[in-house]
Amino acid sequence: MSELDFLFAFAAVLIAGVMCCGRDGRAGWAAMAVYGAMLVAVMAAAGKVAGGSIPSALGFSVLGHKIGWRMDGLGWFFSMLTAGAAFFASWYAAGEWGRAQPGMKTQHLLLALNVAAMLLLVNAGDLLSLFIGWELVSWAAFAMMAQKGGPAQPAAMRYMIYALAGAMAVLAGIMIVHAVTGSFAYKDFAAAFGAMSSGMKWLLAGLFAAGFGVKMALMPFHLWQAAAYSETPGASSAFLNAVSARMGLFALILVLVKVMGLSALAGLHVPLIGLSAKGLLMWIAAFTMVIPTFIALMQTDARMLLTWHGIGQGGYMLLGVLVGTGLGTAGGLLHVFNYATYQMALFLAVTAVIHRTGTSDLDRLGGLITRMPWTYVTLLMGIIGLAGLPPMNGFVSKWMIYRSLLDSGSAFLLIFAFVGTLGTILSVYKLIHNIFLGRLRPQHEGVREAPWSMVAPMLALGGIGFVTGWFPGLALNLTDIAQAAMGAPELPHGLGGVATARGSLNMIWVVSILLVAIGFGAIVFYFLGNRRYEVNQLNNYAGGHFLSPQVPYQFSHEFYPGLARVIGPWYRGSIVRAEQGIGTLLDVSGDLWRGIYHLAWTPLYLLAATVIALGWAIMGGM
Amino acid sequence: MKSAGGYAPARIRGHERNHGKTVASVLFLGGLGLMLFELISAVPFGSAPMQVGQAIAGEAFARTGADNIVTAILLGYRGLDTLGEVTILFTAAAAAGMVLAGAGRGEAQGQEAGFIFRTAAWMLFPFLLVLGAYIIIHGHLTPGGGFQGGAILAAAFFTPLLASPASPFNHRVAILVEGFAGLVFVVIGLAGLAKGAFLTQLLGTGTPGALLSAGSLPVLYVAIGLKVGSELAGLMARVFGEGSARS
Amino acid sequence: MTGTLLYGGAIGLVIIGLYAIVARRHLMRNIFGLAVMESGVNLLLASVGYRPGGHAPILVAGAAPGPLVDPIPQALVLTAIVIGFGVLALALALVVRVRQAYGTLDNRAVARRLRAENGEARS
Amino acid sequence: MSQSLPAIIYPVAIPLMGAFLLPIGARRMAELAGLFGRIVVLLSFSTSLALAVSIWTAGPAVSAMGGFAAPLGIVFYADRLAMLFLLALNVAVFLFWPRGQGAKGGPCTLMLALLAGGSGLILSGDLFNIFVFYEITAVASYGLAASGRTHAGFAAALRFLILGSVGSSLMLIGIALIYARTGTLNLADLSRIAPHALTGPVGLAAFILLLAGLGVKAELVPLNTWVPEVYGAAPARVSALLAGVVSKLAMVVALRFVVQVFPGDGAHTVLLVAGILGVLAGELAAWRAGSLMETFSYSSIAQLGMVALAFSISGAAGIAAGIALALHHAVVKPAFFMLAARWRGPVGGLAGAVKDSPLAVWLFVILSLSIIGIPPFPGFWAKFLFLKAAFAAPSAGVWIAVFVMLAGTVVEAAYLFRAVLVFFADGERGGSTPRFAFAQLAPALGLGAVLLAAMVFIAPLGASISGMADEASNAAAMAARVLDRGE
Amino acid sequence: MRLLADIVLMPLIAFITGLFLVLMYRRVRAKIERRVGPPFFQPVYDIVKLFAKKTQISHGVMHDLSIVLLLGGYITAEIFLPVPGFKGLAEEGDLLTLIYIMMVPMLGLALGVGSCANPNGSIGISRALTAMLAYDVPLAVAIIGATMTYGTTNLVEIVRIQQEGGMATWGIATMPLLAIGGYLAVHGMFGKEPFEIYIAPAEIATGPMVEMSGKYMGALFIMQCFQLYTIGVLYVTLFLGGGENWPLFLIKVAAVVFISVAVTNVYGRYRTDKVVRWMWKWPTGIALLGLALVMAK
Repeated sequence: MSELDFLFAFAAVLIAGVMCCGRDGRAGWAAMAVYGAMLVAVMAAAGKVAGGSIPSALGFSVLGHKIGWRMDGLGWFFSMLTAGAAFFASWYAAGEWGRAQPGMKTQHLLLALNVAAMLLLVNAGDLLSLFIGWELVSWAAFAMMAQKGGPAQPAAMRYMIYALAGAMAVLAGIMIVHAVTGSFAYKDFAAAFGAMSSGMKWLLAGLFAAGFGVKMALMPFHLWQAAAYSETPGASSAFLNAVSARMGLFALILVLVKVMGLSALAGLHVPLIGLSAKGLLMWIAAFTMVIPTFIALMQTDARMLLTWHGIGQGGYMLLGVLVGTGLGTAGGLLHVFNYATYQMALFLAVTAVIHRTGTSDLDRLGGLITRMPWTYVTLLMGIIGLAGLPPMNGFVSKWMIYRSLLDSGSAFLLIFAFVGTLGTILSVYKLIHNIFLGRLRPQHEGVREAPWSMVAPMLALGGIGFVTGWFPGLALNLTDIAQAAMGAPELPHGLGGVATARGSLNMIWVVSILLVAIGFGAIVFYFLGNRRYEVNQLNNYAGGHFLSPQVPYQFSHEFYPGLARVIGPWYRGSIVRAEQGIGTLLDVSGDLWRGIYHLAWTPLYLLAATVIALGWAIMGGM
Repeated sequence: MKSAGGYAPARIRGHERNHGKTVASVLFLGGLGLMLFELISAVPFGSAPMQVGQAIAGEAFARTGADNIVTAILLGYRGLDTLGEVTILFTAAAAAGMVLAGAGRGEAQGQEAGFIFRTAAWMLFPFLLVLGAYIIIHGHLTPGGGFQGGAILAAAFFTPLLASPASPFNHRVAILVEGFAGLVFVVIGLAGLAKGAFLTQLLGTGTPGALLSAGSLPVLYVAIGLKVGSELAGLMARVFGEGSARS
Repeated sequence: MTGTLLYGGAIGLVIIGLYAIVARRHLMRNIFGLAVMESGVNLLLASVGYRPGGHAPILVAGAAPGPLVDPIPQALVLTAIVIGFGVLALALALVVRVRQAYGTLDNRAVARRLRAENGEARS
Repeated sequence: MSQSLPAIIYPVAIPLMGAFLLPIGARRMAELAGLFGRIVVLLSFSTSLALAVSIWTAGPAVSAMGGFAAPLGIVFYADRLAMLFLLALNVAVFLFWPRGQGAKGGPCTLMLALLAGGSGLILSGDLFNIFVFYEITAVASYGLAASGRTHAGFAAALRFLILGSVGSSLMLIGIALIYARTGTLNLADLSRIAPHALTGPVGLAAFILLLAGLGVKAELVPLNTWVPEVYGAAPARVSALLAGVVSKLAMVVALRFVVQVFPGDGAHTVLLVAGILGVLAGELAAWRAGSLMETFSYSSIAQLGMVALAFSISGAAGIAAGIALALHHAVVKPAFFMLAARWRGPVGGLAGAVKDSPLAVWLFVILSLSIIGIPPFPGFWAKFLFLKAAFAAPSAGVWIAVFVMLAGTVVEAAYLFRAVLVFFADGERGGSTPRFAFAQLAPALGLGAVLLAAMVFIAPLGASISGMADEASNAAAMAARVLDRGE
Repeated sequence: MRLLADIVLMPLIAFITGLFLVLMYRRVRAKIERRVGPPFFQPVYDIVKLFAKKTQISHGVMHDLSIVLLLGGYITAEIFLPVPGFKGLAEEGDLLTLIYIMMVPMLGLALGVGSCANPNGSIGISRALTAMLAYDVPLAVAIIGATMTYGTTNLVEIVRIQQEGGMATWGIATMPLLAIGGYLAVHGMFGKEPFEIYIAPAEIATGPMVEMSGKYMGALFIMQCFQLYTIGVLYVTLFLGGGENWPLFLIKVAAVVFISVAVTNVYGRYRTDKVVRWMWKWPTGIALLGLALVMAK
């Protein structure tokens, strides 16, 4: 019974436990404890998995193919992420928020199912078990998204269609590999990939990239994620946002980077433009970084804004991994970890706001800083991480990705990355301003701070973000294991950060100096000059204009009017129209075929078909 | 639209016929005809390789003792086809019976046929019976057999019905005969199992040309004749809608 | 010559029967077409077994009067005829019921009524 | 190694005798008809089981009817594939025996006739004999289609009959062509003569005509316009039986023709095109279907299109995939039909069905997951076999077939889960959707249990299917078994 | 020990130089408007007056924290900015870190103004952030171009590379187009006239500064000193060969600020979207051209 089996056992016990007695209050805390235990088990397995991999007893052979599960470094890293995210989600759900929810038992059950499915996916031993895990994850996520009913259902349906189309592409890819190599093992695929014809390589790379890209919401397939993830109930959607989309990245890394190898991908050249397959994928990642971020800028719902950013951040991770150098891969993987921490904190904070005010519409919130200070602090730490500014961990991974892009000389990709970060800064400020800053709405006068059972996990996540920001070495040790398993070059790093010849980063110094400087600033501010005199939030000077406490005006709608006028025309939604085009095509051809079955007299068609077939046969059509 | 003639076809608005469809069907049919003709004439008329046919023609008499080789094939070599065929008739009759059950009186009772036909019907009855029986019994010697004889028997029972629709037609007896005849056929077949395979010929081959030659074949043909006769009569009576009330 | 006549005739019958089924809207004409078509097919099947100068496959007291025609197609035709008859009888029964149910024998109207009754919502 | 097994006729003879006796008995004790019928079916099932066991152990069985050796007389040839579908037919007929007001004499007789016809169809080794048994099945299914005794039932049955008869006549022309070219009707004999007699356009045309006849029952594209009407109008049990098993029998017979008589790739291309059109037509029409019953009618067209695709791949792998797909569909589709029988009317009206009949809804979900092909379920392994077979011999047509199949699966998942989401929608007026009496749900639950059992025993099931496929794909061995019996 | 001295002295020097730059800015502006201009110590007097005000109105904890974050941010930035004689922590954090540290005070100010709950302030910040997006794009292109040519992002290393060959190896010499594009972006960063939309007294009552009074306003004045100094020194470090010795270094920084100030007084004020369009057309175009040249080599 290896650690992996313990993990699977925990997941199974959890599902059974929630199934039978998920109804009473303590189920939430019990679930949290189990997830905690899972996290500890995964951490304990770190030593063993660093070198080789942990085989699992789970495995069966069917139709002559042996299917097994094995945990290697990469799988370990993503299992750790899943367990961690589930731990915080269940901690959050166990508290008052859970009790206030209608169908809490189903949420716990679906969370447990999702975790189990993800563990099966990330610890897959061969291509077939990878596909099995992949399908289970898609369907568990579908169930989780559709559970709330109402607007969630069309969003979930749209997700399911995308996910299944992706899964079918993956299945086709796997079967082609099987046809060529005769087995599903990764090493056979890796060995045979080199010898394949470039056409076959393109096909396989295309199928796997598209199939896994759908789950990661890469550019052309990104339309489903925002609505689907924001319609899921609070804690589960935090979990989905933090980890579920990264399963796509895991699979991409596993197949494209670890098995096929980046050098092989770089070898494949697009005939017309001088771009290689790797370059093409990097540009897709670049566009996925920028365009969803600027769509997020224009959102008016807090959850939609955050989910659109989730898509954008996915682009960073993929870009980092695809650079291929030790620094880039470490940057990409670290960004996965960092993203999980701050995105989850943000989503839990927004859920707390929804829990208290009942809405997440940015045009109807404002000034909550006076009512919900701790949620404000969490959101602040979250947006600093999301924007990638120094004190938080988001900055470290972004810096590493920029550094690796600079080293590999891809300047234009770096420009896209910069523009993406700038867009993020603008939209996260809009988020925190429209919710917490500005004037408090009259109806939110009575709003109280979120209960401690909700604030505690949020602050803990924020704390993790800060600590790994201050000492990135802690997180880099985790990514080293994944990097080793991925076959990417080793990254020498200290506790503070990375020291390379062409520019180094030591976060210990940066953050310490920042804190010292802020301390110095505080001294200057608080001790020089007279005592401060606090004024009511609504007592403002407006230069004799319309402003008065009776007429509260919160500037939140259309927050960046100038920018909107410039980039407004770019939002033509061409991809949305393409999607609708496919939809109508399906409906029209469906009606056409159904029409045939509604004809009054059908023997004519039988006759026609037979005559055509006979004609073809007689014309010697062997 | 009710016309006195009972089942006169309702007027179909024929005028707005769909010309496009007619042209299409004519074209396709022409194509089909040409192609079929060309296909079938790939084997010039009369020169088809009579591989199995020649072999059977050679040994049929020796093995079955029946003069009429077609009967030998029908009941001997391809006995199962005949069983299948009888089953189809039976199934069709059962299905028609089910479909028409409870159809009620439906249209008006068919009115009496002309006087000449009414009297002739009753006179014809015995002759038809004899002719039918003859054809069934000599199935293995002369052309004809269970099916042809059965049809004549059915006609024998059906003509009086045509003559005077009111006259009763006893469906219960028809179904009884039908069931038992079918059963006889299958039982003989199963009895053949003892001698090797299903439907093996029993009772030897008998003296060539004599009435009692060709072993169990004539028995089978009598069973078929009775079955076909009762089925057809019952079927036509039911379709004619006369005695359906009592079935 | 007789070959083309026979084959041509058989296929002609099939074509006529098919025309009645395909191009006409009156159900009774369709069923007649069916009957004609089946007779055409049977004729085709029977004429396949023709041998020039062949006698009917009836032996006289065990001796064949001369070269025999291929007996198998004749057996097959006999079966096919009875099958055709059975199907036709069922068709007639169904026509009677359809006539009573829908009051018309126009297959287009029947089809429309049928779809309506099947409750296929025109989505 | 093969055995001569005269008893192979019992699966046909027993139901036949039952059919002949039933009307006699039915006149007096109407309700006894149902019971008597079930006993006959049980008897037939047990004999078939015994025969199957002996065939599994001692190899395929050959039995010349009337003692006349192969090329002259009619031969029954039963290998494991035939026995599998025979058992499936028996189980289905028993499971979907007419109940309630439909259980009077008529439908039961037809059911027994259908059983006899189906058994003969799958076991027979003679071309014309297959035609005769096919006609029995056809007439029985016309009658059963009308057994609902509704106006729509009669009209649908009539249109079905006309279409079927046109198909049968074309098939007969095909048989005439084959007989004209080869002079024999025995499949084994044909498989020996075919390579030099039937390879030309005439052979291919003959196959097309045969396929036109079989296609009507096997729901191939241009020939299946009767499907939505008949399945909508016939009683649900009949639709379940027809869609579930009888259509598969026609497909298996088509497979026999392809394997034994027309091994050239012309026939495979025809099946491939029919399959692709079938999947396209089925999935797209189902996407726009109104009621559940209509959706499943089109879905069964699509599934049979997939089976045709599988059979169009020459070699044992294709056949194994085809068998797996057909078997899986035979288990899942009837259950769907039983569910659709209660949930009539547009899907929208079934909101909140999960509150009224949770068991039925969860069964629906499991069946949908399996038919889409989600890994743990057997549906996935069927598709897996198909993809393995397809990619083993990739040609342009096969690529299109794979694409169409995968795209079809996505569309299928879309419309099935569109319905599931409606079921789970929190319909405010609970209690408005029809509830399930246990008797109505029993067959569906039974099939669900079979599905789950198959999920658990997938390994042995997979091995036996591939064994079956190897045996069924070897035409030369079949011919040797039948012809060189040395009697 | 050496590091402790750097940490204390570098911000101090930055503040003092910043005061001179502000003084120079106001003097030049006065001269152009043909008036005498403020006395030498006027900036110091302003700050002392503001800190000495009796009523220091605050709009909540975040308002205070933002000022603290502001000062802390700039002090940290100074420490990472190498000047002749003082290396500070430039080795520990490179150019990219510096750029992001410069964004911390901007975010701090935005949060502070936001918490003042004054719509004018919010509109001001919205315009300020839009302007930041506008000028940061060409700036990013320039910086990327520069790091591409130098091959390193370590500022001390960059200064050493530029000083190797005297004037010929200065950034402006090796990459003229990038230097010009960069300067136009830097001009936007100063937040003066053509790009001063977010202060626009007429429309939004001096935007972010509307609620700032007393020592809050004083802190903003200090920020302005730091801002002028940091941006000037950054540009000098990247493109003008950094400081060989103090007098030359001060002259270069003064020159950078002087040109910008001179240009400022001539223009009116661009609307926000005009700022974005202008910034993304001319400076970005020039910088991209320069980058293309750099990449070509």
